[in-house]
Amino acid sequence: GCTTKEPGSTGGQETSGTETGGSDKTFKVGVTIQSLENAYWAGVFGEVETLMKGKGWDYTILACNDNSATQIQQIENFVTNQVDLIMVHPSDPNAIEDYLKKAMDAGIKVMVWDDAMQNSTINWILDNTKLGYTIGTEAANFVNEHYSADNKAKIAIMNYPQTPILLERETGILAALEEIASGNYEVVAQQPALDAATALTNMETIMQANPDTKIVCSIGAGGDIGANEAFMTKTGGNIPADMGIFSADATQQQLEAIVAGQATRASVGFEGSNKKTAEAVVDLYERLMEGEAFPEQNIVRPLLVIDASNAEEYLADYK
Amino acid sequence: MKSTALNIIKEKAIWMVFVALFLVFAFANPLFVSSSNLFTIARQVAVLGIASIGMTFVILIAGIDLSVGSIITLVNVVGAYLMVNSGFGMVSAVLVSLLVGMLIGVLNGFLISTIGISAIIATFATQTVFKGLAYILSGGTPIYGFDERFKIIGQGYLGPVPVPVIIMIACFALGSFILNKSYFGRYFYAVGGSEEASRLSGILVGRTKYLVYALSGLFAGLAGIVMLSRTNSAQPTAGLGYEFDVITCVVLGGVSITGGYGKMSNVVAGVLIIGILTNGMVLMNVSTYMQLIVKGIVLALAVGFDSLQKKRATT
Amino acid sequence: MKSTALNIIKEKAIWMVFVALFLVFAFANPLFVSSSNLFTIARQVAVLGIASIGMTFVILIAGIDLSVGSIITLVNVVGAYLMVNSGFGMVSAVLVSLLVGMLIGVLNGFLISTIGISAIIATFATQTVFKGLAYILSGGTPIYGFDERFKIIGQGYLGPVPVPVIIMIACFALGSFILNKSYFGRYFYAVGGSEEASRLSGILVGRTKYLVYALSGLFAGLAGIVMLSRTNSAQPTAGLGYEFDVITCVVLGGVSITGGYGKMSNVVAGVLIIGILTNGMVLMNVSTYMQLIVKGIVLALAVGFDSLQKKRATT
Amino acid sequence: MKDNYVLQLQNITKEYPGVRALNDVSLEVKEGEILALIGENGAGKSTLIKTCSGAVIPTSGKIIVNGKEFAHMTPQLAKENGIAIIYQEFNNVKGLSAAENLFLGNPIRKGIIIDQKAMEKEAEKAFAQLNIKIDPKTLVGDLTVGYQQMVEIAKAIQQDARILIMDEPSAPLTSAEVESMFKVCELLRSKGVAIIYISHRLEEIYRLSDRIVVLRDGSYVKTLITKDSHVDELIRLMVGRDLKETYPSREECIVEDEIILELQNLSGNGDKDINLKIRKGEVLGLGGLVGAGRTELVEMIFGSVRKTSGKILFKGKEIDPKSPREAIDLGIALVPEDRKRHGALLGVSIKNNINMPIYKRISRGSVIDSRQEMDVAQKYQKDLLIKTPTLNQLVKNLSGGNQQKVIIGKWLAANSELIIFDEPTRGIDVGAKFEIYTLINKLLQQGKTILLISSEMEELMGMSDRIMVLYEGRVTGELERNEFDQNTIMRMSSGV
Ligand SMILES: Nc1ncnc2c1ncn2[C@@H]1O[C@H](COP(=O)(O)OP(=O)(O)OP(=O)(O)O)[C@@H](O)[C@H]1O
Ligand SMILES: Nc1ncnc2c1ncn2[C@@H]1O[C@H](COP(=O)(O)OP(=O)(O)OP(=O)(O)O)[C@@H](O)[C@H]1O
Ligand SMILES: [Mg+2]
Ligand SMILES: [Mg+2]
Repeated sequence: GCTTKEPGSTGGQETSGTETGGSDKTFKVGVTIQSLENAYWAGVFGEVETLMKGKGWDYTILACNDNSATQIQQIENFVTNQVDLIMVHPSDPNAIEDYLKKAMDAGIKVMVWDDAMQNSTINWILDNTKLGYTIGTEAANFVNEHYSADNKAKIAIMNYPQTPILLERETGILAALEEIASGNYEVVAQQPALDAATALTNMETIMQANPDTKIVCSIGAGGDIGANEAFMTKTGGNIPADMGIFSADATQQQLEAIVAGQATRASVGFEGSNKKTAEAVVDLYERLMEGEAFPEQNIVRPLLVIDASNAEEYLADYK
Repeated sequence: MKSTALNIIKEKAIWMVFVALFLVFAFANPLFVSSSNLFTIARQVAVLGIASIGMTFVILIAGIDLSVGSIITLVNVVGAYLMVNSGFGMVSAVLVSLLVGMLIGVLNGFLISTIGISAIIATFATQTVFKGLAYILSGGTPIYGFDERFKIIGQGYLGPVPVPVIIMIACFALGSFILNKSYFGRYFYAVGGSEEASRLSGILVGRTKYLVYALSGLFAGLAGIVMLSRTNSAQPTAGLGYEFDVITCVVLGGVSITGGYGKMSNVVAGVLIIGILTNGMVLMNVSTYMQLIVKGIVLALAVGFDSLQKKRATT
Repeated sequence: MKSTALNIIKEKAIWMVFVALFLVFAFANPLFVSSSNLFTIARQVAVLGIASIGMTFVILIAGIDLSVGSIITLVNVVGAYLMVNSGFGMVSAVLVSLLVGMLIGVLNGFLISTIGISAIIATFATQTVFKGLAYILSGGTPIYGFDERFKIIGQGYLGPVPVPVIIMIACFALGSFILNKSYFGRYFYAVGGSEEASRLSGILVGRTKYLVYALSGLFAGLAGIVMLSRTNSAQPTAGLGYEFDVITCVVLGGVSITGGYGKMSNVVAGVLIIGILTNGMVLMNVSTYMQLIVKGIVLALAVGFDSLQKKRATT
Repeated sequence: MKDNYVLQLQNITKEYPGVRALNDVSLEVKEGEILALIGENGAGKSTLIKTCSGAVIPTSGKIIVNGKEFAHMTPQLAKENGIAIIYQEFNNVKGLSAAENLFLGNPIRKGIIIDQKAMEKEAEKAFAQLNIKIDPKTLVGDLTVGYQQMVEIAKAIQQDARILIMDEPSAPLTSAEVESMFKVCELLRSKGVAIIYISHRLEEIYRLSDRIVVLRDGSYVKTLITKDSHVDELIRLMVGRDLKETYPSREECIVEDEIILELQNLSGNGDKDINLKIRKGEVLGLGGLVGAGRTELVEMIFGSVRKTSGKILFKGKEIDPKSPREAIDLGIALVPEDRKRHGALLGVSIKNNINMPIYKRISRGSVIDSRQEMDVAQKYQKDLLIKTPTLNQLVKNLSGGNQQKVIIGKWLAANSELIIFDEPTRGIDVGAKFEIYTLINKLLQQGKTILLISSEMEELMGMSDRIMVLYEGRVTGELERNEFDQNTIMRMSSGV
């Protein structure tokens, strides 16, 4: 008869990582995230890699390119490879619940990034709608400061609805704008811009249609960088006070733009820098693999708004 | 005698590549040859294998189908949508989804055969359109929450054998049957060899093309259903870029990109190579970036080895 | 007489498509025809236009170059890396980057001509490898902070005309010269028309292929440099999927995907169509998903119209 | 003696997987000599001369050009050493003009810039020398096959080669064009050019050559001095047996009052107002010059191109086939003139080629009855004497004559009643020709009807019961067997 149980799977196989011991033990870690074709992920996991290398662990960092079938394969392969910990940034959480369960059954610790999932040891979560909302809040406050009902701010949104979490961010941005700056603004364009070149091209065109577009909200670093380049070119580097870009990711390049007084006004990040994020992540890995029991399955990450007031401070981390 | 040996080498070169690669991974990590891992690989290649059958037909008639990835995506989204939002039963949702896959294939056939657009452009256009449609239909977010039984297709077992593997084997058997035993399979080789000569031999070339692209759509659709059941949630990015994995398998399997030559059995080798490569690299802790490089190099080496063998055999 | 009229229609069909599309957008949004927007379009298509020249050569010899996107990316990353991290001067960094682009083209030539791998597979393999390399070189993060003067290439003006537009026009002139006046340009048509006949006529077919792919790499490299200067920051995703935009332009421009036929002037139309389509849809704030659908349909209609014209003209 | 041999091929052997195409063949040619190379289809003539340009790399043996020794050639080396070759298959680029094709590989240029004007002027001269009117600017793809061949000949001649090799150059040409080609050959001979000439038309061999080299089954057989040799000897050497007559005798098969095919004012595809009738069991010959529109006419009958007006009646019923499939199902078959591109499926086995039109019929559901498939193939292999080690052999590996038999076998399998032959013996050796003629007679006895297009006057008159002549898409005359006369047909063909 048909079952969905793997035959002969004994479950709860003993793997070396489940024993508790000294922190100089070597661990085997498998990481699968949505995409490495993205400055934020690449930056953070570059650091994570350095840290793990320093600790002498075995590790594999993979991207599934927004494809849950690929991600499932990767999880399956990690299980085969008897890793001690799987960290997954789900491309689609529903798709991988069953497979994470199999991993847990095999005695592997599971850490989920971003989503609150059932079959995991801990979930390190972040609410993308809320992140978007925070971006939107920054933008809305800026709008209220510089614009009014009879001098409406023209806002362009750099989106990428092809990716669900980025769609959530866009939703959050729009919600915050509507709640806080209602009546003082008008969204003139919502165009895709994951990478800087597309963002630049689209921004140029948007400014053709609406020459007085001065505010951009972007779901990520690419849209920020491209839009910033477009504004810088248009104004010859003299960014007026009522012009601004509000975005996510808070990468080094964005922080530098903020410090340099370019169009980028604020970017919402988390721990402050890639390095800090990586340290937090690797710390969690280690605690998990050493068998520490966490009181809560869900650990919520705080959001951090970086603007001209604190950018220098966080930038120092990169130097 | 000598020529037979040469022919065997020429015909089976890709299996040698497969064996070599298999041995490399087996030595590198003993876990690779564990029976559970071998079953895992088989399960993992099922989707690829199923889609590669239709693509084999397409490449045999000297065509190409770049819409396969989008068909997989759309079938995912449509199937899920019907089950979750439209109250369709599991069976009827699957059937409608397969029909959608096939109809996109028919549309490709129309553009290529009736209008006369080159296959690469026609299927690129449909790829783009249906990618957009899948996004619109899903609103860009995953659709999930299917009947538990739907999982059986992609995750179930029949005795010790995973159901998707059984489906793949059945499909390969069917594909092989079409190519070797059915009369229209003969037409595929003929049309791939020379359209004009085929037409003058009484083959309805246009109809054959419709059939081939419809079959490609149908197999891609089935692959999409298996994928959907494996992931148990439909993503609007499900099949993104999948067509190139599929084409790679078929070409690794020695099907001539200029049409007319190729065997289903070697395509199986192509599929398995991609399967063990993906699996083996993860077992060997190869990073994502490095995997790209290794994949590209293996592809070039495998196809290059094959090309050189054939060159040697003919001159 | 009749046949001349037919020929003109056949030759110029794509310009008719361009004019029709232009009128649609002009009516939909008067801003579209503002001189500043027209210049914007010209600036925006520069990268695409430059890359399409090399691709025209490639498709003329019945090849295809899927590595163009990766070349653009790698050139972005290498150029930025050299300027920022290796203390290269601007000029030498640009020259080295162009050399890198050309060398990848030479590698494509080697795989295709010397090893005998089909172009679609060979360039897909190099695409994959160099995508991986670009990630590794950049660590996946943007590289930025160039000399101010570097901006001139992509953002500067010579009088009222943007520098990238001048570069593009110069490149098209060069491309047109190569195709129509230089002897090796005529070899491209010959090789695309019949490799065997060319070889037996003493044309060094292998060398011609090396040249064509090297030129494709070089033009893609130049496109990459212009893009880098435009964005002023190198991203490891810069050229992702760009090859299909470029192929689309060339095919819209009526270059036969089976080789041997095509004109540079019509490729200009192809580039402009993609340019106004992208620009016009953003101006009209067409949603992201819808843009995909519209692009696919316009591609199918434009090429389909062209195909039908040609069918009518020959029968 | 040896000193003025400009080209010597010594002990050339060429092996393909499973086939030894050439076995230790040697020959040499002197300055100012025309050497004919003859042999049956598949004897290895083309393979041998292809070694002179590097199109084929010999397995062993050497090539000596003007005393210089080579293990193998390349097209560049051949050119540098004054060798020009006209290949049996077209070697042109359809998308380039006639002038550019003439200078393919070494265009007239200043630096890197080509000089179109100069090339066009030179081309005009070359065409004038061959007595043909071709606009040098026309794309070669737009020329008829005859003209394409003339461009090939002009291309070889303008290279000022010292050694000119011609592989069946006359096959697609009319007699007038052949005549101008001969004149040029003789002129070149007088200038000391060495020519190797391959043809299946023995009268050309006698007309032109000084010596004859005969090949059989890839091996050298004998060299003859042309003026001392006799045709019968030549044929015997070629086919390895005696061949008495050229055209086999035929019993009368015509059924007087049964009209199989009738055309009434048929127009389209370049033809106008064609009227004709074919009786059951008859061979109707269609004569005319290259470009007369004969191929175009049968394309309409076969459903390959749609007619624009007029009627086609087949067995008394009006038909309007929209595709070859429909025509085939009605019982009409076409053996096309371009065997390699239109006739045979080269990359497909003999067995599959023969069964191609009837696969549906021999299938249950979609499944092919493989026993029946094999039986059919074997039957026609036997009936037609197709020479092959196995029916799974790909057709591209067969010689021209055997390829033609496979195509005919296909139509016999399809049970066709009217079989149209378009230049059925073009490029086919005398032995195989005789077999095909015999076959045609056998078909008639089985109650089939034949429409025969041929540009060879002899063949047309030898095989037809009745001849109709076309000129520029119109019928210019009709002759009964007793009225057959070469001059009359020539006159009708030229529209006078
Ligand atoms: N590429 C190939 N592979 C295998 N066999 C080949 C190949 N090319 C030629 N042959 C074989 O070599 C033999 C000689 O062929 P070739 O074309 O030289 O004959 P030919 O004398 O020119 O005949 P024809 O009068 O029909 O032109 C034939 O038996 C043919 O089947
Ligand atoms: N591709 C083409 N483009 C333009 N004209 C063509 C083309 N092909 C053929 N023609 C014209 O069609 C006419 C018929 O040519 P074709 O050679 O097929 O005649 P035919 O009677 O079959 O001659 P034959 O059988 O003796 O070769 C000629 O006038 C020729 O110029
Ligand atoms: Mg020959
Ligand atoms: Mg003809």
